[in-house]
Amino acid sequence: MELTINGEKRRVKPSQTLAGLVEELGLDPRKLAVERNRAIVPKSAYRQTPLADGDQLEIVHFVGGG
Amino acid sequence: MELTINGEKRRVKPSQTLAGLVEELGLDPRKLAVERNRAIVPKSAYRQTPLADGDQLEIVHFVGGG
Amino acid sequence: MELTINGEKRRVKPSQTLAGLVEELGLDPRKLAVERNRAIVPKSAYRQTPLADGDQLEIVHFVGGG
Amino acid sequence: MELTINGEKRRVKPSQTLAGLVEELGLDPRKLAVERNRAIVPKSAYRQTPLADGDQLEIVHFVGGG
Amino acid sequence: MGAEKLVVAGRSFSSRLIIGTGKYQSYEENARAAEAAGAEMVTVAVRRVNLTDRDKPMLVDYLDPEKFVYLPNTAGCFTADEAIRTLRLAREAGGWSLVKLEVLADQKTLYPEMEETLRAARLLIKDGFDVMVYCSDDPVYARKLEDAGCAAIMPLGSLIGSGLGIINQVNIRLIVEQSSVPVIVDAGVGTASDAAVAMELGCDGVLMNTAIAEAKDPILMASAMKHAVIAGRQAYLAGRMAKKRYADPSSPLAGLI
Amino acid sequence: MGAEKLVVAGRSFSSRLIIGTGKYQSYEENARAAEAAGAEMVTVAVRRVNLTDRDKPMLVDYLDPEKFVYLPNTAGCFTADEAIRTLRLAREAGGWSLVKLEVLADQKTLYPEMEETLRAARLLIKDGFDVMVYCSDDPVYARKLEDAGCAAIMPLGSLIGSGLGIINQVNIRLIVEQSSVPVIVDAGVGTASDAAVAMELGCDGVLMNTAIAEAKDPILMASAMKHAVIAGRQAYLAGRMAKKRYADPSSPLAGLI
Amino acid sequence: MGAEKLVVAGRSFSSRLIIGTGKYQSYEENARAAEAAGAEMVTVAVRRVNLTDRDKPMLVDYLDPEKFVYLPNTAGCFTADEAIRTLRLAREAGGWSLVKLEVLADQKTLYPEMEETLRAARLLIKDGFDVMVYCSDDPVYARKLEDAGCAAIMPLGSLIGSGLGIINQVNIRLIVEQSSVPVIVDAGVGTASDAAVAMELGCDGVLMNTAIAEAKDPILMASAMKHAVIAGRQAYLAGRMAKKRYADPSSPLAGLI
Amino acid sequence: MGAEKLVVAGRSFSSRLIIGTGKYQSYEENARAAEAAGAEMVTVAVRRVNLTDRDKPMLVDYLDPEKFVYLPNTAGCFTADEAIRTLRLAREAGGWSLVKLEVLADQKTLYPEMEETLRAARLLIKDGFDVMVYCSDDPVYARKLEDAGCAAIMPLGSLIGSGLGIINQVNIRLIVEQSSVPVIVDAGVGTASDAAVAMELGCDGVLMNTAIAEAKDPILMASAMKHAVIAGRQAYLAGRMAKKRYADPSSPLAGLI
Repeated sequence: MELTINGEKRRVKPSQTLAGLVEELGLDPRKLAVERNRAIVPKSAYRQTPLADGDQLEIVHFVGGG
Repeated sequence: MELTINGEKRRVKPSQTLAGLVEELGLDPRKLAVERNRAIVPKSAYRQTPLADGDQLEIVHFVGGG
Repeated sequence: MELTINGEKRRVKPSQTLAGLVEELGLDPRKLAVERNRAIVPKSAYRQTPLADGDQLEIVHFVGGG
Repeated sequence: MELTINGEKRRVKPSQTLAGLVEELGLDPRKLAVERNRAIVPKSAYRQTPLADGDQLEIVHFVGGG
Repeated sequence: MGAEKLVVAGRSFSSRLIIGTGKYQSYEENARAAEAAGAEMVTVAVRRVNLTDRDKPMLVDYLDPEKFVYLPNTAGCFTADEAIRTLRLAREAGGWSLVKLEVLADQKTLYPEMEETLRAARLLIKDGFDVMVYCSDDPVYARKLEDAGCAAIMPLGSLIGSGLGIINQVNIRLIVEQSSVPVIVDAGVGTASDAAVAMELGCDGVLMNTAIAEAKDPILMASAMKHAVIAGRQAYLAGRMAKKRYADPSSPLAGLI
Repeated sequence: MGAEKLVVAGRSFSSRLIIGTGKYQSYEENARAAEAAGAEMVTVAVRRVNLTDRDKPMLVDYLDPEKFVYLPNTAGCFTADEAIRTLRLAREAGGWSLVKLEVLADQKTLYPEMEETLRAARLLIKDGFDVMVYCSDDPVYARKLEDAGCAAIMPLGSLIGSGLGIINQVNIRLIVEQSSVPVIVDAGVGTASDAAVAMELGCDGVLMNTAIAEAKDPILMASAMKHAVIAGRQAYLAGRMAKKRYADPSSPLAGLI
Repeated sequence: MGAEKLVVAGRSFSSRLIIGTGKYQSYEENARAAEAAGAEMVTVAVRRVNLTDRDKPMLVDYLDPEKFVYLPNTAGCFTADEAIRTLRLAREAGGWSLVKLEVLADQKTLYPEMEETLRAARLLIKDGFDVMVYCSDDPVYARKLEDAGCAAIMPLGSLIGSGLGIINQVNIRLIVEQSSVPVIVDAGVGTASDAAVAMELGCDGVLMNTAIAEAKDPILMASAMKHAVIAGRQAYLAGRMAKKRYADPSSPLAGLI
Repeated sequence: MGAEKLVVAGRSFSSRLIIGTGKYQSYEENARAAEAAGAEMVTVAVRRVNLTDRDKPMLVDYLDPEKFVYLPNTAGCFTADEAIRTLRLAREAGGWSLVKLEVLADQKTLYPEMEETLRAARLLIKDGFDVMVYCSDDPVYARKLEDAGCAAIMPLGSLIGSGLGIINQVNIRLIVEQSSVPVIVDAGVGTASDAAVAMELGCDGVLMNTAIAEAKDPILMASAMKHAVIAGRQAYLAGRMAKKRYADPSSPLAGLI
């Protein structure tokens, strides 16, 4: 299916959860925050959060800043 | 009748207009602004503005200020 | 004869006075000051001041300055 | 005999050395400098420095200062 | 150079110095100061007529409203509503709509209450007033006030009556750079050089009261301020020399004996 | 107020602004600037006549010595002897004895060489000159120069041509407080407010060159400086208000509606 | 003296110096600077994970969140909504609710947009955040932010990244005098003495980024800032001497030979 | 960074802060302040022994000359001869030749008398003294003192005991740039940031007395000064950021949600 992640369209394995996607992207969930369709998904809920074609995801973390 | 003028109670001749009061007070209407019960009374209307017992009047003018 | 005027060697008509030189140079004496061999020559004395070969002259005037 | 010490006249035992005076005054020679009649007396010379009536002495040390 | 004028809400003024009318020994001294300052605009307050003592001197008898543009202010108002009520009375009393709005936050600092100031400005402008507005030196709020339609932006140089001069010259410069209506420093000027500094930053005018009224000789200080505002304006227009870290001789090096 | 005058070595001047005559585009611009500045005194340098090019414009043809008091300076002199020799020639050329002495230490700072300056001042005064002296802001040396008989003390505000303004206002104030001859700030003024500050400190005058000559519009800056000097002088005489830590309202608190 | 601590939202810190984590050559340099600064709190930005380049160094691998309190900021946000959205993500990513709010007006000045800032602060506080808020030096707005429940007031000394120091010391002083929550100067510090000045005014801390990151030697400057903040704090607590117009000898006059 | 040292006349010091020993409540407080300041050098005065009251506390019993380098000064001397006589006695009393020379002009300003100071410096150096010399901020005289062989140049920041800070930063910078012996600001520091400013200008050290002794808490202020001098020194060595007219963000613009 196709998702929009951080503003870019991206094809990913179909019918998977947010947890699966984070793993597929090789990200460390402890250091992230994820917004799905403008709603924040708590880390605890990644496993129970199915993704649907066309979902809008924002995956952010901390970077250096003043 | 009794009016409140600039915050002070004051007895004045009964049944008279604002024009009459201004004259009674010896004020020059050209240099004033008057509020009757919180509504500004245009100079042009002093003559046609009857006063009633208990009216609240503010009579102001310009003074030195920074 | 040869004089040094304002640091530059210069040949001028022989046996003449400072007055003559100033005239030869086309200068207005009223606006000048002249030093001959390190001694100031008063304007009044230009006529009676003979020049000798090898004399060192400084001829100055006022220019713009801060 | 009478000496002037630090600007004040003072009677002291006659015919003694500077070393004796310093001791009589109960001062610690290591912390002092002494001028006798405008000439500095080295610490080493206190013993051999006789005092004479009328001598002018300055006895100074270090105090707090900016 | 006398040509260029200060234009506020369509009226043009030759003088860029606006003076207050408070704190003087007398209206008579006040009038002489206004004369010496060459002022064409004076701020005035709106207060209750004194009914008990009818013989008190009247401002208008000393400063002719035909000769000086009266700029009614809202000094002493701490809410938008008080300010609006005051200026409506002022308009009725004077018959003109050019006013100076100030909504203050507290007695101790007399600092502008910017939220209320902006709210009041919007309402007054809708009501047809030409609003010259006393404000902080926050360039963002200055822009909002201009966008709201204010006729002049009047940031403080420092606290009212403090005489501490133009403290934040960076902000005043930012406001000048961004504004298309006149910027007039209001409050803070303590002496002539302060007024010159304000003008050198590119301000279009200066408003002051205490600096003149509390000088030992107010009339002479008024004249000093007139010259200072002209000096600062001309220096701004003339374009100052660059600053240098080291010296630079003014006399030619050539032709030394 | 126009009454009070600057008196130097027995001559009195209405203008307290002395300007230099260097660095201008032309003598013609220089003359217009002097006009706009309202200057009555101008500093001039003494240099060799150009014998090769006789048609070069002459200063005197633009700034009439009958109209402006020429103040010959010793810019470019780094020893007392050079300065004395230069001023003797100046006296012969001009016929007057009022001069501006400066003995400089080095090209980079043009800072006054105070030992040589004092030595030169003493010799010149013995020789009958009226010496206005460029000096550091060291109040002790200022006193020595006055004791030596100098006609005016001229401390620098900052380095010549730097435009950094009046840096050490404490020292200038000390010099003003102790001096009975005129104190004229010489060098450092960069814009109008700097000149006003100098005068507000109680100085009797200001001398400048670069601030006017290197402004984008020298004529307009000259006018700015004229006004600034008047403004600063009047502010000094008027006596400024006291500075306050907090605000102080200018409008009456009584009679608020 | 080591005893007294900075307490923000119930957490206490021995260090009063908060540093940013932007503009460094590398996170490694950044970490060494944080070490040298003795910082216990660092501001961090919230940005999209880079999905294409997975090997990019991660901030957390250099500045251990166990060791440094991460203070997520909203740099780059120009509306309350963006700022709130960003901080909610930050809270989810980090798991803590202490944040630094900044809502900016424009790219050129990065001046705080105070209306939006106040609006955002109220919403965030209702949502359970501990809000340290970047703001202008307007004392009235500072009071509103405190009344809204902000955990710390963080007025700018001058524009972000400008290095112009603490321009309006009067306003900072007013804010310090009126505040019962910590006042931390944020933005404007350019060198060590600026940080000392901020603390001498009575501020409870200083936040800086550019002054350290853009120094030629950031590690050494970080140490300089550590000492400057301690120096300024101790000087404030110690109570400085009074300023005097004239001299006052430090050595006794008695006992002179 | 702890490595680099202050070297004066061949002796090297880790601390760049020299403190006076006057004006303290007691020698005991003085000693604790010296401890807190981390000072290695203290100035002391030379005065007559008190013969009448023998039990008066002695400086040496509180500040051990083995631990602190005593720097005898000539405070109170108004001629070269008095200063030389005083320092010869000091050398005999202490046995060392490192001294601080000051020849003052008058009681009101305690400004250095530069002619006498230079004369005294030359005689003392010929007599084998290592002379650290209190002087004005005149860069020309500073050069003469260095050429005469002085071990350290000690220009005033402002008048002794005034606490007005470093007024003429341009001159101090010029002196630093030209000097090859240590430059130590002496007099004028009022609070910690003043000391930091002096060091940021590139000075090698700072000498102070009143700023510490007249603080409400001298011990804490002494510690503040220790940190301020380190801060200023490190900031100078680190190389400060450039000042900018506008803002410059510290957080990345890329990756914003």
